[in-house]
Amino acid sequence: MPKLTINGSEIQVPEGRSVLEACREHGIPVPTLCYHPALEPYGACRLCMVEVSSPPRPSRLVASCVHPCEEDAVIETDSEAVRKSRKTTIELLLAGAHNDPMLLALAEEYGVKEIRFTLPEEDLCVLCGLCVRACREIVGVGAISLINRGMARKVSTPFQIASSTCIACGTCVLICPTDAIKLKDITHFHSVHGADSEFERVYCQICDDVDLSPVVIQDVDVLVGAKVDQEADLE
Amino acid sequence: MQIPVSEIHEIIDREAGDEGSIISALEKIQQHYRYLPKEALILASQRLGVPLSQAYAVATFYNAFSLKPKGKYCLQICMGTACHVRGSPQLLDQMETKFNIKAGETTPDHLFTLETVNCLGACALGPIVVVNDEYSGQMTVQKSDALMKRLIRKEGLD
Amino acid sequence: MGADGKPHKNSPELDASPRTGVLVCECGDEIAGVLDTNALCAAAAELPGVVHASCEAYPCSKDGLLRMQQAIEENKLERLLVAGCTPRLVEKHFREAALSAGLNPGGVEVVDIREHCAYVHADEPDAAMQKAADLIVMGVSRLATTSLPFPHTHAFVNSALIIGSGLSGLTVANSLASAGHHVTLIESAQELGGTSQTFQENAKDLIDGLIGIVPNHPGIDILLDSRLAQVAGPPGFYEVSIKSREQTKTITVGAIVVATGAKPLPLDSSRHFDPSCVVTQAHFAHDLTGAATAGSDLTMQDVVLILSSEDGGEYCYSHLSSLTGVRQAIQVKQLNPAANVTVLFRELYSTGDNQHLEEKVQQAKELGVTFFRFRTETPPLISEKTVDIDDPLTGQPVRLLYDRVVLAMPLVPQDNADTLAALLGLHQDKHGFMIEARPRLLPGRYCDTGIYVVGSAHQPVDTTDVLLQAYMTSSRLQRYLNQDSLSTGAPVAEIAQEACTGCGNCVQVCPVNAIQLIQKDGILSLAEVESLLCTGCGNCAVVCPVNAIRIPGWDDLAIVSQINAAFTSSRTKDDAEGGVHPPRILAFACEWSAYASADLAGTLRIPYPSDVRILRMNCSARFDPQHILWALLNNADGVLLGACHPGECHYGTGNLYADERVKVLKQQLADYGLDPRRVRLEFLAGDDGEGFVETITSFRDDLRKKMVKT
Amino acid sequence: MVSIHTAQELDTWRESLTAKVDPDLPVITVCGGTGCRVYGSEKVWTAFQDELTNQKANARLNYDVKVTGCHGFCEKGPLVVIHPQGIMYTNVKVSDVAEIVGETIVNNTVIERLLYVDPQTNEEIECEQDVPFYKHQHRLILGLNGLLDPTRIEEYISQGGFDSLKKVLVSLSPEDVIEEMKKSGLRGRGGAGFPTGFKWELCRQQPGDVKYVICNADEGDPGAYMDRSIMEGNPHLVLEGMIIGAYAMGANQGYVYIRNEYPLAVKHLRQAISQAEEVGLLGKNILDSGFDFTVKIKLGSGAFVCGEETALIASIEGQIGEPRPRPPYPAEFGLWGKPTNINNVKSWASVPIIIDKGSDWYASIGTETSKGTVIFSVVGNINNTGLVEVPIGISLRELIFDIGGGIPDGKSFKAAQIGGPSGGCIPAEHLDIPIDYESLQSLGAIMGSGGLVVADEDTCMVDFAAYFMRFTQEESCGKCVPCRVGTKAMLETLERICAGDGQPGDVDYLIELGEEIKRSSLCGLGQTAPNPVLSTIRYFRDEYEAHIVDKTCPASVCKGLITYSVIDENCTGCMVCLRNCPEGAIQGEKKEVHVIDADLCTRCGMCMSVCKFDAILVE
Repeated sequence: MPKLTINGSEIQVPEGRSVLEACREHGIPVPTLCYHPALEPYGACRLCMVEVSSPPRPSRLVASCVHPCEEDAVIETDSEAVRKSRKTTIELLLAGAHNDPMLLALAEEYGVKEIRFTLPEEDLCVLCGLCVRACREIVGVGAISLINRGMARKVSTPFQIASSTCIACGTCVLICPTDAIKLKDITHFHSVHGADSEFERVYCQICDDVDLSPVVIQDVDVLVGAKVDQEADLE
Repeated sequence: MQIPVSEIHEIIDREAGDEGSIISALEKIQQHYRYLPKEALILASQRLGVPLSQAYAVATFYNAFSLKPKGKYCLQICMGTACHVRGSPQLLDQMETKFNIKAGETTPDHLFTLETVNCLGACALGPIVVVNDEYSGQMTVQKSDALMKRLIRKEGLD
Repeated sequence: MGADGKPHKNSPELDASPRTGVLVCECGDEIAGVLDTNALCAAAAELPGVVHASCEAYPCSKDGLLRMQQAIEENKLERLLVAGCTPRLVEKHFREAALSAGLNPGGVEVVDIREHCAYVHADEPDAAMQKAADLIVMGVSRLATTSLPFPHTHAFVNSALIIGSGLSGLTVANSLASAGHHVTLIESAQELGGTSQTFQENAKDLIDGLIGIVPNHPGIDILLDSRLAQVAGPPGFYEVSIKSREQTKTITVGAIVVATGAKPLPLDSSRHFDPSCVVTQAHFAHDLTGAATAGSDLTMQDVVLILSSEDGGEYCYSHLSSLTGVRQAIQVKQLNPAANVTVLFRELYSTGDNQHLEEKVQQAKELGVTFFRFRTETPPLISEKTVDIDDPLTGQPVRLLYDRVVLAMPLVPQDNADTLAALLGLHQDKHGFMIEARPRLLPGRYCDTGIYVVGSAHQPVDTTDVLLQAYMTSSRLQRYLNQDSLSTGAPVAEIAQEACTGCGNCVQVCPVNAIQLIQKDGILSLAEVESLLCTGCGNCAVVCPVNAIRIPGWDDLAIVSQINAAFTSSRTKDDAEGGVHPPRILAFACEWSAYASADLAGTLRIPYPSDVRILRMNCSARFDPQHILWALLNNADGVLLGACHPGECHYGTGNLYADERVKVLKQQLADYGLDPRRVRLEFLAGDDGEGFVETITSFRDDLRKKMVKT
Repeated sequence: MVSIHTAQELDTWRESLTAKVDPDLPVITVCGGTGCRVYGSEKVWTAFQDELTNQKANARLNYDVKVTGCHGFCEKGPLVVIHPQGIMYTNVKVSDVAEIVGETIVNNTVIERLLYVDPQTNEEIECEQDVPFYKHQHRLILGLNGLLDPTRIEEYISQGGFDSLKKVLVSLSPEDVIEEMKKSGLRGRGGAGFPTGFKWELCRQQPGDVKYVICNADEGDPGAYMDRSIMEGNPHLVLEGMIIGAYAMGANQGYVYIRNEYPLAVKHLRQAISQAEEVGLLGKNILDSGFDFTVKIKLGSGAFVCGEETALIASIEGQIGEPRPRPPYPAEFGLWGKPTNINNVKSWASVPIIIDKGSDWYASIGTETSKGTVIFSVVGNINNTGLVEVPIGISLRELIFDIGGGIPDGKSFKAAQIGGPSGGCIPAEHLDIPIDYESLQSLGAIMGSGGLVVADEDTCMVDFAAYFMRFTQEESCGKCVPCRVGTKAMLETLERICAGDGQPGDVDYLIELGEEIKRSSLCGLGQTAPNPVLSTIRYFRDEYEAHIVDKTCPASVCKGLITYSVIDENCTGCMVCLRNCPEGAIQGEKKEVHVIDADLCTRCGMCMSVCKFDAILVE
């Protein structure tokens, strides 16, 4: 059970906790984009940076979602250096997703006044990889991946065409922090088997009624009667 | 081009069984066809039990892989520091103008592919141009012009 | 599941109120900022059966999971309800954690009080609290009344049956046998080879090569002149009867590969052309090969190839026709450069890589083949000596002389495709080609049926694609056949045989042919479910006239108890205020569409009326008119049914069944004096958060109008 | 080939191999490094072979010819060195072969016109070791490169190869080896400079039976090629180092991750591995010590980021080369989740030398904190391009002027970029600093993997920084935000400055952004990417200001800020420029002075490079 100091107060956490988990469990706010408790941490958005000083090493910034709690570490989650780093990162995130409400709120909080660099086209996707990891780790399908590299990186199905592995479960849509994925994108890209099979009415062999269990008819009598009785009682 | 599927299988068979072999398998396929045919990528992922999405991510991540067929002649211009300071950007400009394509593209007649590489490690000879694995060192605008003319004449296109 | 691998409890009847734990997630401030989680927790502790209730900042964190496991062990919990965010993200996570603490994962339920309450009703905290409290009551009641699904496993044999000995069948057979699996190959004709060799480029050589190997392979049995007569048994253990000439043979196989290919449609016999002058591509291919091998010149001078049928594409014209036609044009020119060759086409169509076709067209043009496009409205008119078309480019009529017209050759399914599809439970597309049945369930839930369709039986394809598909199928098959056993985690329908009357309704509506009627004691025909095939959609349970079918997790009792609990707290309040209340809506929501869109509305934080209670269902097929009626008569002013858009149902056609049932139910409601407008079925897409809100709002407004009127 | 099972057998074999070598037999070595091959050294070698066959057939003469690894002096290739005298001929052509055999081998006379001429003294230098380029070097790792045929394990063994391995397996415990490495003070030569001995100890201490060692030969820095030369010229040295390291750490499987772009190095390494396996120096129970070790080759597929160790591991595992955060370090959780040690080619190659000569001897080379030698590939605007191995702590001036021969065309030195795209530049005023880890860091540069690019007065430092930024930006894997978007933002700002659209405040923005990218990025690539920009700003801020405020490029490089014009008096009206101008921006008649239309001109520089009369002026 390592003991460490976060923002001046000493806390003890079980073995194997990340700094972010420790913060969350102790109610210390740390912004993140690419973290989800149900997924393996990824360390990509760099919003959750915190300042760690474990003497004798000089203090440095680490991504709290992937940094383990070390014995005697001294952590600041809101120091000057941390705020500066987050401010820059938010500004960079806004370069593409300049209208995302969540990012705009963060920008407000960290005092980002001016976005000095913008990408030519608006792109809500901040490549946090949550959808890709959720598809692989939660859904177990792995229908999408991060393709290309660097600036060209994007989330896509193989060959950027219809995927036969996608089950259109929508998990990626739900988990996306910036609402960059629409289920339309996915359903457009997947094919449901049997989609064009014709539906035929099936008739009950006993009562000849359309596909409806015969007891319902009797039940309606009973139930309606009961309801009427109930209402009568109320009156 | 019709891709002989059984041939791809042979290539994969040689690579299968080794952990992480999807990259090796793709390298072999790339070597053989000089690009990664879609079929090969699908088959490789199926055969090696790697999700297609991962195989596709790998194929688009690494520079060595190309999903489009390459031209008959692949012209690589070294963009390493030594070559850069000795004028390789000019050579690239010149070739882009000549073939009317950008780096990484192939001419519509599938004859020439233009590529840049990061460093070929022959810095004393910069700038370097490689045509289908044949190195030409200390290139100048004139020499590269002659080189391109030679290739074009060879194809009877002049 | 317990440590011994057996479920703790599988039937609710064993214990009226199982030991239940409730965890209320605060999600940092996300939930606790709007809802009084402590109050929710206290209220939950009062519910019957609840022996443990606590709040947790992040149950999904490592610490939270640890405490969850502790709670399960310390309190010997048999059920666990987590009130938190959307189950679609975290349920799997919690179930895994519960499993390692010894709890059957089916006994873990998540109700969403974040997306469905805290995010959307932040403006009306009281209503949000009521809704959250109700959702918890619903969850607890459901857990108390549901039976738990558990995984079914089955042993199987690792041999395969391949139907059809064309290129695809032979390739798969060879590849499987080489990998050490026993293969039975059946062919309805008298010899191996199939039909594609007559018209496909390269196919003959490839097939000849395989015919040299396959019959001699010790791992392959070949049955000629044979047809599939009957298929019984579960996946992985199919008992297959094969009718060979007069004899019937029964074998057991683990997998079945349908490689029956397609056949060229014969020319319409009602037309009276000279059959020696107007021929099909297959026929013409034969002529050409003959001419080529004989080394003779072609005598034909004027050849017209028509690449599309006159009747406007009734049949599936694969790129095969285009490719074959253009190839034949080239062949004619090569054999007789002086011939006038004309190709008439509506579309030059090719799947996938168009380049190959383009190259061929280019080559044909260089050889002097003329190409004319025609419009669908003005198809080529074939008369005795001439073909007339309107050239759409010039608008001028063109008259072509011919001594041979070659007609495109639509490929259609083999004659026995329908029978085969019925036997194997395969879906067919509108042309009759077979589609592999693969219900789209949550991964890990369904069982691979071991039935594969490959090659032109699927859709007409050319040699390369056939080979590609064949190898892919064989890779998939090898992985399938190399398993030790098959298992499915899907909730599987259970039929109480003592109640079953053998009416067969369930058999008819089952989308995956998982139910069959069996003779029992020589008197009754009883329905039996093949657990490996069942996807748990619930269609059978709805149509069972005697309520003999139960879907664990979605039992009648569980659904009814949720309906009963749906407005518990608001009713208490309304009663206190004299019974006046805004319209209450109970929504049955398919978890793929409506439930997802409600989640999304939450994520987007779009407020909507708070008097909605959402009941998560696996598929709209399980929307039971009785349940709807029950809800209407008890406490709901309106019932909203949310299903997937047609064509997008994860279980095939559950949504269409639901639609039909609701139509009928509405008629009946009118008959009994209930306003049918109180029930509304909407097709919703999972991404349509706005759509969900719109639907709910307009439904609420409608109900309000109606209520004011009455 | 023999098969060796014990240490004894290795000695016996070596003796028999050495006995076969006639010390008086003349040996002609032809450099077979990639550089010399491009110059045509293969043809030269064939010519020597033919000549030898010819001579032998006439029973006139006997001598030996072999192709060796890179000699390092790539500027003057193809190089031919004749042993035992050590006479070095430069720029040898096929037509010189007969003369060399006739004069030097038969008559023992030196052909003066083929000798290297010192540009400073105009003196002809006969012997390889007397050439200033070599004289000031301390060639430990590269020492054998010019002497042996890398495709034959016998040559390596006869030169004492695998003796260190024998020593380790026979007389040292794994702990002893680690102790020896710690004492030697060797620091990782891949760039970060972590003490190798401690890294090994960390890996050794990890629990578990399965461990891996990896040789990082994914030399991605543009302008650096020493790893390539070692792999090409002496692959056995690297293998020996790996076997020793694996023994010390308890690993039984090794991987060499090598760039696909280095086909010759891959070929030689493959041969070396199969020869070592055949002989028994790789495989089961090596030299009867009970220690098993095998090595596999993994080809890199062209991603610079794979030089980062976690990305490299991901790539070997068959995934995209995306770095992951550390901790856990590869020593704890590496390849397939097992403890893994990754060292650079040069580090592995140093190991047998340390074991052979002793840690005390090794530690006597270099400075207080940085021990041993370091290899630089000295490229750019410098007379003697090539590979240079020097003791750590040598001054930059010595490296550039004494070894490198100074700047060509009488131009002046402006800056040296050390450490490639991750490093920084060092201006003329710091020419006398010692090159070691700490001094470089204090100047904002790093040792890096050893690329050293020399820039002369004609280099625009803004353009130079933009070049490196463009490189890292293109090579960013895109995983983390600061590196993916931040480098793009920096690059766009630099490009704007170069195009003449710089605004006041741009430099401060670059500094601010650069510092944050360094602090916030996930892996080494992002953490060092701003270095070239920050260090050029530090020393050449006035050049940035000139671009932004005065809208001029002092070095006349940046296209947006320069104009091309014709110097009337030099123009002969030859029309060459006119014909070559891709934009048709030049007008003029034959034998008349041409004019460049500034509106049409795209400043591609074509006219400048084709003009034979220096008639194009850039301002």
